[in-house]
Amino acid sequence: MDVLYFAWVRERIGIPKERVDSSAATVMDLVNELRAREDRYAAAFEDVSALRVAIDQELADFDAPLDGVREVAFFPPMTGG
Amino acid sequence: MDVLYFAWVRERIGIPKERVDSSAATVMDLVNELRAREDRYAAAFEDVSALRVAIDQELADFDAPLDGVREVAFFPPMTGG
Amino acid sequence: MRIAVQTAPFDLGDEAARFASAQSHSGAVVTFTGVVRDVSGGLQAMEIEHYPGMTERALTDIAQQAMDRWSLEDALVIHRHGTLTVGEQIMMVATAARHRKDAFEAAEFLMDYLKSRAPFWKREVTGDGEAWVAARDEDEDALKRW
Amino acid sequence: MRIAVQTAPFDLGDEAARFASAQSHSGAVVTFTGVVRDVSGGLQAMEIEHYPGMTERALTDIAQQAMDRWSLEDALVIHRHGTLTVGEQIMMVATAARHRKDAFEAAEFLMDYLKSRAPFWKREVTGDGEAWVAARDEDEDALKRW
Repeated sequence: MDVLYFAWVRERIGIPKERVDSSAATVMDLVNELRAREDRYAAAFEDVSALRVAIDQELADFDAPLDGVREVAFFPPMTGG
Repeated sequence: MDVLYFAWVRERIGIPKERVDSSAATVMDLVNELRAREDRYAAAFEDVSALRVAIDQELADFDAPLDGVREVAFFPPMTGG
Repeated sequence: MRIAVQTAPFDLGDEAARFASAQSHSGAVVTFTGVVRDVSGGLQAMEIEHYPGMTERALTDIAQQAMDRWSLEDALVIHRHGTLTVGEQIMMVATAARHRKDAFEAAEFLMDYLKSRAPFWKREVTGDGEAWVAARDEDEDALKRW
Repeated sequence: MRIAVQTAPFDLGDEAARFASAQSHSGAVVTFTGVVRDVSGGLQAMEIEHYPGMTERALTDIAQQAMDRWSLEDALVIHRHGTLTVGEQIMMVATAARHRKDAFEAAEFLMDYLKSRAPFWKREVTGDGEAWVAARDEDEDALKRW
């Protein structure tokens, strides 16, 4: 699936988007896989309560299943308007 | 004092403004004096709960005193905006 | 703070743009515009009578109350009188504040007071004749929240 | 209903006038405009990042919710992204309804949801560096009233 990062999550990880081959069952499983990769991921995902996630461009929860998902995005709380 | 009429009060009485010499102590006393004049006044002031009054261009109550007042206006509830 | 009582049409776009660009500290600008609408069909004109002198005083007083009560940088009230046709703009208010909550609340306050406390009276002209618009209980009730 | 996500500036006056004149049944038009402000001094630019694709979906969904929930004739949302300077207009919403209560409430609803549910992120650039704007608890709390 495609994994996207925005705002300071993008800055900490250093890339806006990457292809991730994962068999993670839920968003939180994916977060744990990413955390284990490198320090920059561990830093970005240090506190998931400070993050939001979207699955296929809809806001979702961290316990949401990833079955059949094409795109997951991680970002801080939004500050539009 | 000057007495002004607006909207349907003006239409019923037939004039927008007149000079009234009155020793009425309150607005309600003035209303009763006007009612006694002619049918058109009695018709306009038939139900004062349907009317509003301004004294010297400020909204007031019907029991307000008229001592020193230069201008009294009668009109229906306002419908601006 | 600007209060205008006039027969001439105004341009919502021009007024809104000018008002917003005059603010140097405000992140939030709210405008409300009232337009003549033909609710029951057959409206030929809307005639608006007012009380010269008192109108300006009442609008200034209402706008000053809004400035005192909310953290506003500025407020604008324009209200027309005379004869208007369907689609014409009757009036507008605008508020500018640092935060949107102040700008929204103050604009609603201005509208609620202007509806029931500023001396304007509307008359609808249709093919069947003319009729004064009756005040609505809900407009009077709207004042109670402030 | 129109949703626009763009880097280009927009003209509040033109947009407000065009929106209002397109309505045939609405007596009430409300607009909200957000302007870049320099709260603590020294702001050189405001950079706005967004999530292409999701942004349009989220704004369309929020506007459709407003249309379904209130008696609106129309709604407009314009939101810019990219680099903006102090005084520039960031975004606007507009609502049109027969009654002012619907127009005001729907505009506030649009703003509350757009603030916390549309994927935009602001970064302030000052002489001291750059900092992401933190989400405010009160913006999240504002959603609870709807």
